Amino acid sequence: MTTDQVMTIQNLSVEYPTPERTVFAVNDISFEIKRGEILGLIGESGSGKTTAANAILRLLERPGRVAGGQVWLNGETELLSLPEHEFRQLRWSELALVSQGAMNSLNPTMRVRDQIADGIRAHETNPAALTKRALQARIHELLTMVGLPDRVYRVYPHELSGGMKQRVGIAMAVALSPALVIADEPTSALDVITQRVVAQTLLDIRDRLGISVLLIGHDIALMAQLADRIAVMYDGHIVEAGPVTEVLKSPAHPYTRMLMDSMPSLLERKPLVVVDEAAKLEFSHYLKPPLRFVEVAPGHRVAQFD
Amino acid sequence: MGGLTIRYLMRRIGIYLFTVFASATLVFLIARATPGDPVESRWRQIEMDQGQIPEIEAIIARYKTRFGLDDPLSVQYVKYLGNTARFDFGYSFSQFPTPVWRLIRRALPWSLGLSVTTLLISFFVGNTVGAIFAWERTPRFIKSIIPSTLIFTSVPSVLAALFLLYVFAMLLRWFPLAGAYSRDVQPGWNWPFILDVIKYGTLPVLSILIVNVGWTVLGMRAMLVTIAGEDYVRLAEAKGLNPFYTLYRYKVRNALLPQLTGLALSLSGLIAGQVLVETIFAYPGMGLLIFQGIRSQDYPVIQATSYMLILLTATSVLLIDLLYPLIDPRITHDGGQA
Amino acid sequence: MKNRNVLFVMLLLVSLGLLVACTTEPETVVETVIEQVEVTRIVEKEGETVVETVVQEVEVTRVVEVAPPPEPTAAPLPETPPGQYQNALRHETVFFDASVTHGDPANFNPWILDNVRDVGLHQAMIEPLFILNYETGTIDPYLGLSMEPNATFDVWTLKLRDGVKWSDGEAFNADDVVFTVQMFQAAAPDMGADVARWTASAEKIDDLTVQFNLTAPNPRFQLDLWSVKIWGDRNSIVPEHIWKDYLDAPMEFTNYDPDKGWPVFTGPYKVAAFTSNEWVYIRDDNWWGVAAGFDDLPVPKRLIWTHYGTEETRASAAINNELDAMANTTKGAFEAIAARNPNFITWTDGLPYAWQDPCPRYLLINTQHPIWSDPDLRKAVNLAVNREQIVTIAYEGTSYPSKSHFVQYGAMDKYINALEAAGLAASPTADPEAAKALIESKGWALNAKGWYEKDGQVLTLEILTMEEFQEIRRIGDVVAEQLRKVGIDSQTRVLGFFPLLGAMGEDTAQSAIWFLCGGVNEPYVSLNSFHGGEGAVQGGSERWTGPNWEAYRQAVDLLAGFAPGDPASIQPTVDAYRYLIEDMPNIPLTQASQLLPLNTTYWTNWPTVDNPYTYPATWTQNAHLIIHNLQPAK
Amino acid sequence: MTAATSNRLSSTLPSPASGYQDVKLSFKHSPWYNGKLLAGASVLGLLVLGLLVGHSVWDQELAYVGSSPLNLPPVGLEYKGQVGTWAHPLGTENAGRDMLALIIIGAPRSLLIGFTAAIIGLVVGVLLGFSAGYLGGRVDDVVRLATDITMNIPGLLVLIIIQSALPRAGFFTMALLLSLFSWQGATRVFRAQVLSMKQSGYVLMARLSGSSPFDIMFKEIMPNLMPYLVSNLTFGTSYSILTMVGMEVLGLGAQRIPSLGVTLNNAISASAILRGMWWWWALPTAVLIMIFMCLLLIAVGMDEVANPRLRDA
Repeated sequence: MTTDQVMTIQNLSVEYPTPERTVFAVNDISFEIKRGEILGLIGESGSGKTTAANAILRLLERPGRVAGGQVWLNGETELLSLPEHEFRQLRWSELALVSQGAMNSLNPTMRVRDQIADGIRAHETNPAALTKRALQARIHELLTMVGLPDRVYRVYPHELSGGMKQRVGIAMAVALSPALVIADEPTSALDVITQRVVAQTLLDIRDRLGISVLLIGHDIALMAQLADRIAVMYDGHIVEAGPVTEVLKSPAHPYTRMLMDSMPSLLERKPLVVVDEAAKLEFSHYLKPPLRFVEVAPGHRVAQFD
Repeated sequence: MGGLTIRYLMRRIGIYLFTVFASATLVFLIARATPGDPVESRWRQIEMDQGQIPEIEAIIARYKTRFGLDDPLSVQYVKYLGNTARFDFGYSFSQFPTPVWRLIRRALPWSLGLSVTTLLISFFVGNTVGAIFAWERTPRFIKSIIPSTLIFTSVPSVLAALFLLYVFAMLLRWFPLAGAYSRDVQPGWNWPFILDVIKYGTLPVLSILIVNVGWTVLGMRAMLVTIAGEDYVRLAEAKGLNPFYTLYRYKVRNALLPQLTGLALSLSGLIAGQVLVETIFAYPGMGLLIFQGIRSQDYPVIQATSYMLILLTATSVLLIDLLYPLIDPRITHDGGQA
Repeated sequence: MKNRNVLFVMLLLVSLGLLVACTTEPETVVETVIEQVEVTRIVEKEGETVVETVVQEVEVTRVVEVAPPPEPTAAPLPETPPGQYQNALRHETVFFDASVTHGDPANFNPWILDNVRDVGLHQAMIEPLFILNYETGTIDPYLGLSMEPNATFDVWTLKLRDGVKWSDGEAFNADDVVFTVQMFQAAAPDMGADVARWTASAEKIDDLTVQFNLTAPNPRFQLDLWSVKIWGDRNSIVPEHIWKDYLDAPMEFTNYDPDKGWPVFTGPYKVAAFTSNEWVYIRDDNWWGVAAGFDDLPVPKRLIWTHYGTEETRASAAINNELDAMANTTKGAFEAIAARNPNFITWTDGLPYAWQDPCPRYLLINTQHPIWSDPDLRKAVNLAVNREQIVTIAYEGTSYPSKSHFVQYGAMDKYINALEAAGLAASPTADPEAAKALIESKGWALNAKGWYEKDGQVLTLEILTMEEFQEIRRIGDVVAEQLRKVGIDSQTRVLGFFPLLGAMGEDTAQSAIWFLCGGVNEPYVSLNSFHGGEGAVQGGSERWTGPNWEAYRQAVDLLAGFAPGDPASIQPTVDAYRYLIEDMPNIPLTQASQLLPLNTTYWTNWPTVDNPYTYPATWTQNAHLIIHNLQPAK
Repeated sequence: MTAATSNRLSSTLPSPASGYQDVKLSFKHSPWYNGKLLAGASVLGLLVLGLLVGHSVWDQELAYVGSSPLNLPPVGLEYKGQVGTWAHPLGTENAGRDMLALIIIGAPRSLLIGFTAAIIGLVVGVLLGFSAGYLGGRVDDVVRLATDITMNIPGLLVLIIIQSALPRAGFFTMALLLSLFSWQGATRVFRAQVLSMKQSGYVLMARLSGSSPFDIMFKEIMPNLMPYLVSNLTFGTSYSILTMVGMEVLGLGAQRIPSLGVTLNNAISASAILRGMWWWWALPTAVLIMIFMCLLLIAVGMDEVANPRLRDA
């Protein structure tokens, strides 16, 4: 059964147990990603965005673990309870990742072509696609798709600039036309010009292949440019979610407003931080799950805060 | 390949030559820094075995002239540099009239055999165990066994050697007590001889290996743990690759590079450090030659053996520097980064 | 990683070690045997009381140590036929302990003094002219029959044995002797420096007689130059027909060419194989001695000198019967060997086990040192030293306290007895109170830390010892502790032999444990070592001077004129020794132990104190006698 | 879910804005609470404590020649007719030295010398390695030359020669001597690490933002090299102790002050194994192994502290 929703996340919680108490990095969040949609997940660093992505990808590092919730792929497969080997089949073919660190996401001792190829080799079932020639053609095609020159095929990662590396990352992620690509801060550590190029590449790919993207980041401008919908995360909770224009134009939750106020200018390169700790505390005690959401506009929901 | 230019090559070789020259000079000076007169002491020592030697003063004077020890230090130094550059090390003081190169030619193959075997085994075994140790998928019960083996790292190799000797050569009589091969075989490239050499070499190799392999294990583990935090390893996991393939191609492959450097650099240290093991097994290697040379202030032997070790180390370093960009694409010849 | 595992395995390892260590005790079995016992009893027979000895059979229960698997004792032992001695069987082979390795073993030139002579070359191949007997002091003939001086000791006539042949069949005769002397005269001081110095000319009288005309009178010409005194004969005769081609540069001649049958000597063995730590010699059945009626062929068909590294390795080889004659061994190791392989014997049946080698140990003191220039302080040290304790601790009882600087062989007895009679001999025990009184009489007083101090200066004595010789290190340790007991702040400092010599040459040096390879059958050589002049090769670091030294010099020079062992030299010896005791520049300590385990599994008739046909050292040239005397076991 | 829910409630309350990071943690929950580290450190601590207590309680004069009966086995055991007594609980060796006194004096000395040597070597190595790797150019050339040249010279040669040239090698001299041979390895390793780390993203970021080299070294690079630093220190200690023991077993460096190596040298040259006097060689060996094991545990534990990923690895 195919649904309109590529991925549905229900009541996902991630906990970090310590002997004394348990810390929840992701706290009972729910959202869904529609087919062909780019969903932006925005928040300060430490708000749990990346942890959520890791939970979905089952890449949580110990001692972190999923405390509860479900992740449905295409409305038919529950990812979190899937046996390891079955989940491994779904990795990359259905669920790919564009990694956060632009500089470090490629293995320095492998040529670009081999790093693209090994993902294909691990999941491609059609033997005809695995011949040397077919692979070569496919990789060239992928590189062209993300706007990289042919020579990239042969080189080692250190011979590429940051933007080129990130485009290799995108090419790698879409190699098997997955249902969903999780792009974890794909443009951090890149300069503004390169950011635009990478962002544009993501858009192109989405348009061309119809792949859904979960875009994680703290750059509101970039979100505005790319995302169809956004969800705002704060302290492990999603406090507001809705169509990007709607949320940005009329933010309903006070935290979202603070976030937008503290947005750095386009040319400044610094992480998104809300400095007003006192203001943050003011609504913190409303963040007791289960949160109650109010729909302020069609598709625009906000957590109750007073 | 990483921008290997003629200019870089020339510069690197220049550094190499300077290193060798400076080290050789230091060795020359250090050898002469000890109190005592090698010729006089040597003959006094002979007297200890053989009773008083008549006319010993004349003999000592004659030998000093023969060995050029009457010359001023500067003259000796210049001669030494010239001769060493031509690999002419002269005669051994303590085993006159044997040319030093003959001593080295006899000892070096045994030492190299011992060290290279040890290093290779320790490299493969150590890195494999280290990788198993660090891999998150290794079953717990295996992991709980591995650290126990590291105890052996803590045993001084002398004691390891004595223990092995005692258990395997004396009590069990599985291996011979001493020497490099038995008197029943004909040295050469024939199977009986080769098997014999392996049999005689087993205990010496083991006693060095026991101590050596633990360090490799720990080094590998530390490297792998660092690498496991890299983004590309996380990405490899996300790709759903075969875990073995990820371990090998993404982690071990990158962790091996520093290990490889260590391997090449430890060779000469290992050769020089085998004195004790060679003494215990009466193995005719370089360690013993060096030690006896130092003991008897045999300048030509000290200089020649040191020079060989210097060449070995310096050449390893040179080769690593030249070849490193081939194995680690991150490093380039022009100063470290692309 | 589980800590419990670590601890567990650690315990395991240690207990494994303990287990192995504990299993080293020999197995013992209680057995009951019928033994024949001689019983002496007093009986009354026919009214008379008679002492009668009868043999009775008694049942005896005893605890027997079980030896490692006994060697097969198949009735007739197989024999290796001539020509194949290279592969001689175990019971036809003698294994000796080689103390050295050599990086270039393919050199059989006997003149290179640090060459591989004592790994078989001079025990099996080079036969000496004469051998000194340590017990009687006589010089026994070997290749030479006699060597007689004239009345003034400046002309010596050598008679050679008839029928001696080189191993290639050429006759050994006066020509070879004359050639050898001439070669020495040309090549000195590289070789034969003493021959060149003392011999004006050597003339062939006939084929078997050589007359030596000396440059100066020398009563020790035969002993020092042509006999095995200590270690080997210094001036071996070489075959003229081979060496004449190398007269120009005899040092460069390696004397090795298997195709030509080189090296050529007169001995009953030939080189068969060698590596840098093993030398193999096989018997030459055409040895001259049989035809000349000198002696039978020695029984061993093959002699092997092998170098095993450490004592543990040597001992292991011995226990496994891979060694027949061992070099010096510690008492503990010997006891461990004997416990596992009861066939091992030593020079004496019980303690001290060891034969004493000719180099007694003594404490040498720098007489020019600001503190120790006072003879009374040196005498205090002498009083503080307990020689018996040194023997007990440093030697574990395998040596004897020295009575004098001399080695305590039979040939030296008369001299040592005379010293004892004159009250000059050293005491075996210490007298700490007398030592303290002597120190205090010189104005030293004990400080708070218990050390003697004078004018703010503490009485220290640093004893230099040799890193290579465990034995000397141990002596130093014991002496230092003994001196500390009387209030002298004494420490040992361990140095390698070469740096040690350098350090002893420095003015700040205080003392060292040293050794004196001096006279074996006469005191002159030993006393001459402290003479300060020529021949003072081993002493000298005492820097002894002063009126007593002057007197001593003259007395020793007088001794030089006596023939070795001449009874008339006893009184002059006592006279000279008195000056030495007066100033005490050095203090005799102990004899030097050589504990040499010998294996009777395959070979018997080794020299022992009850069968002293020679001394048991197998690295010295007198080993010819041992090899000729060995008999197969059973 | 109720239990979990109540947990959540309390967890988010104290300091929601900055997540769970600055919650005051008791020692038990600090990263330093690491089994291996604690085990290693506490056993080592106990060992050192025991040795220190021994220092004040046990008569140290017993560590010298002739102070005790010869060849006495540990208490309660029998060896060649002698029964061990409480006067010498660990037995004596063949020159009448008391084993307990030997260990009490020898072990802390070995440990301290090794540690001092390792610290000196590490500090020099890190400084030079950082400078060479980070600054490059001339500095790099000079450091590399110095490293290569000194690394080329056989260490044993220098040790033996310096040792025989110095009258009495005291504690610090000995440590300094040993450190002569431990800094080169550290320098090389750190240089290589700094070189490859220099390009990683966060260092580049820091450079772009104009941080000073010093800041980058100690704030950006150093923390990431913690595992190397710690393993280097503990291994350096082990290595220095091993070198020293090796030298002493060869017969070098023997002084009146006993050390484990000298005791082992005596045991080996008197064939202690063969004699069956296991306490003579096994006790110093066991103490050495214990020291090395503790250092190893500390090293591994520290790795885990510095790198939480390791904890379950």
